[in-house]
Amino acid sequence: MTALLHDTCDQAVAGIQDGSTVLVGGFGFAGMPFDLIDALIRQGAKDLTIVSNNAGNGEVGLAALLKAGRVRKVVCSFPRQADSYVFDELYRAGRIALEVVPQGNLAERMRAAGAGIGAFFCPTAVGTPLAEGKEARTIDGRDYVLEYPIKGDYALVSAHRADPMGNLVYRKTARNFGPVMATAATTTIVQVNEVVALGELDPEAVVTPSIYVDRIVRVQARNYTVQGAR
Amino acid sequence: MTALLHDTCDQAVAGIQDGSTVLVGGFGFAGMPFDLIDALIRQGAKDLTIVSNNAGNGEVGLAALLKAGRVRKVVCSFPRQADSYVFDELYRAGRIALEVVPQGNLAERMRAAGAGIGAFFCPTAVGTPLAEGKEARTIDGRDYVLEYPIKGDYALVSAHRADPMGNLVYRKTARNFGPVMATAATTTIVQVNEVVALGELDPEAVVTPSIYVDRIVRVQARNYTVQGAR
Amino acid sequence: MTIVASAAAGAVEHLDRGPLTMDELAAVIARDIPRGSYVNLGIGQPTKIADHLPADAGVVLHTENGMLNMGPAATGDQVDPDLTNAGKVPVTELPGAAYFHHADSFAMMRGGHLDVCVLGAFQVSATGDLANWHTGRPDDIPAVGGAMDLAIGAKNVYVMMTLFTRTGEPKLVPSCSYPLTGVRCVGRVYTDHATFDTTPDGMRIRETWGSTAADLAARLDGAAAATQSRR
Amino acid sequence: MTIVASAAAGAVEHLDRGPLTMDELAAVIARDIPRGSYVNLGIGQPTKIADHLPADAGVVLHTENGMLNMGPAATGDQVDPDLTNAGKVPVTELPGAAYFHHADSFAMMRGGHLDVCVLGAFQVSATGDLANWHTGRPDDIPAVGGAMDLAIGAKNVYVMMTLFTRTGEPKLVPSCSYPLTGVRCVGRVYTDHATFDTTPDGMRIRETWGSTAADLAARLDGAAAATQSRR
Repeated sequence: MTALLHDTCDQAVAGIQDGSTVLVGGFGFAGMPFDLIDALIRQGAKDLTIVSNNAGNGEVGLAALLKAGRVRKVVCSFPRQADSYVFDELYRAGRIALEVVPQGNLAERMRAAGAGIGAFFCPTAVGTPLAEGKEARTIDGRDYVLEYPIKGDYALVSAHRADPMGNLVYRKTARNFGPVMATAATTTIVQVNEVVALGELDPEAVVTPSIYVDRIVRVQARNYTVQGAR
Repeated sequence: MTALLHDTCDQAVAGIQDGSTVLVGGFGFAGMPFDLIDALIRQGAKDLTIVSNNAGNGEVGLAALLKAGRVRKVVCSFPRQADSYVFDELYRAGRIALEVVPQGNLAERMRAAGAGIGAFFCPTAVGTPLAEGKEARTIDGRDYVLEYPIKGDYALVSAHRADPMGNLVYRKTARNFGPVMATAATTTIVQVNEVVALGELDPEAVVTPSIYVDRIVRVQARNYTVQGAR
Repeated sequence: MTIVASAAAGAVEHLDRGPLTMDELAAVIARDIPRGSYVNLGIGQPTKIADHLPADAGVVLHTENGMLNMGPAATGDQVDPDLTNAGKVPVTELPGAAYFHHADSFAMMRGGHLDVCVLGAFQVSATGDLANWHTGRPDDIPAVGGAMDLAIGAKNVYVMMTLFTRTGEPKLVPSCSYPLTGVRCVGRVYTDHATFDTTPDGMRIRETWGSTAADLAARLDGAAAATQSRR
Repeated sequence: MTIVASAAAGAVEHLDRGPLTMDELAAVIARDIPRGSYVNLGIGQPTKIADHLPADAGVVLHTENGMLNMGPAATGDQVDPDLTNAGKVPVTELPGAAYFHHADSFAMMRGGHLDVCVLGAFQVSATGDLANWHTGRPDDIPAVGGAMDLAIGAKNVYVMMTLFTRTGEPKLVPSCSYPLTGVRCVGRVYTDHATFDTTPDGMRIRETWGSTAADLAARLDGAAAATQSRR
């Protein structure tokens, strides 16, 4: 289906059900879909499983969603940061579940979900506590553990520009998880800083083809360094 | 190591040993590294295993390499084309081995080789003759067979532009297998139509990052439609 | 299992004419593709469907050699050797196109992101098995291309074929005698005589041209029974 | 197995000075990175190595959040919230840079394409096991980031650390007591007192600062024996 342009973030996140698995882009603040997360807080869905690299910084973005009590479980590579006190308190109070996944496995497991791969043998984490209980195998003399796809009901992604079909380009390292998450979710919702006319994106430089994008909303760029980049 | 610019294709293919596995880019003629293949014929390496989508058209490119008797085995998805008579004759005479791999598996198995994945469960070809003898598994109600990486000793790739570090961009559907093969070979050798100054390629639009490229040589663009695109 | 389940149930019968030509069949398929769909049209007959898609339908064509929003075949000066479809025919690019490499292209297919894929076939079984890549003749050089990836990838896999071979044998069969391309993967079969939906009970006839659904069902099941008794 | 294999064999001993500062150690590592290498410098101390790489060495820095040819930390107007390193510190871009998404970035790492990765560590074992992600304390929130991917990915994995904890316990140990990051993955250990190569027989001392190789070996193996006897 061709992507639909929405006027507001509230429209764009409409219908996200309680209990959904939501993939949330960003690496720290870079590429975090702040506006969509704020709308998701207003929207009210709860018991969410959030898949994201981090577990929120300060009290904005993902941390605000956590603070609002909407998240049952976080699947991430690095929940512990200097200003991740919202997550820390919930976790220590036993009010949120945590699955720690090595960062590359997080990306590759979502890539597998998007690519129709049922499972893959991965060398990362072999022999460590994070491989405990996983199926192991030696292939050509190297040790691997079997990793399964991570599929989302929704992905919330921040990109730089979109065209009206939903083709996306990103900006610098804010690209990070966005393109992978867009492939791994049933419904991909994207906030962009600019919507350009059809034909203005170079077809050679499109990073996320329109097929992966379900909803688009334009937002104001924000300088999130002022909130302290970590 | 930073990529090295070579003056001639003969320099660029130097050292390819007998018995090597060589990944050869291209889908039909689009993206086929004609000049590197011609140089490989002059270079003389034999008993090669060639991994490529097709098994050559007419008597140029891959077909010429086959005709020169240098290829022991072809791993491809589609050897049979209207003008693939060179392969056909060798095959019917029992002088060349063939492994037919579904096109997506060919790409994904090379991607796995480049990405350090030991094996992956793939739904393609389940229940067909091409899955016979392969390990099968049902995951979440869907059937898969286990597929292993295809790694090359060398990749011969045709790209559109390179910078002096070896970053590459391609042109239209001539991109096809090039970026995947570049990741899957120990030594990646690339012919390009243009070498631009450092900094001239848009970092957001680089398709093959320099880390995957070992040797570059500039060649004249050729209009291969005149030889009959199939 | 009979090939056709409950032949009488609700099929639209066009009895004022004979079977469709392949071009008419292409138009029928084009009509059934929902607006805004992402579609892969297989090599051969299915390629014709593109000619019948209205420009304003917003259907986006995928070609597995690495492109979305492929345009019509290139002519004259448009021909660019770097821009072809999966059949290696020069094509054009529409605004909003995107290029990607082969692994990404087949991930898109295998991951179930395309809405519709239309493929040719030698045979389709009553349970939706597809045979379209290999005649199985010992002297045939096997060549699969992307057929197996396409067969299991799209959300909806349609087949476009004549219902009978030139010698009159049905191509819709109890089980395929040709080597399979994919198992239980076909959702709908478009033929010159009728269109069929795969159901758990066998094929359901949607629409016929030149025969009643009951006659067609009898002919298919009769041929199957005859083949069976010859074995 | 003793921690240090054949201590006397060919180590260069700098006895006219004390142990290295972390900054001096960064310079030593920078000196050892071959020209033209593709390198990932882990968060923390290893980041300092970049300051000691000569501009003409052609060393290309990878940051696992999706970039090759990363430049120095950004200052003033250079700060761009969309351009950070893996430690989320604003950085700059050098000519010839390329951006890619996280799956591609970790494929690059996991696939063995990076020449060198330098990581910090809590402990390294005599067989090259690495522990650098988790203290194992029950009240610590586990957080691995990219550590496990980096540990098994690069062609050469180097560790940069002090040889002893603040309380004098060796961090090079017979086997790690902290939870592992990777098994037999460390090829070389750079510390303030000495650099070590992993060999099948244990660590081989390459170079020392402020101690003889024999004294260091005795101190490491003695501490290990004492720990063993306390168990």
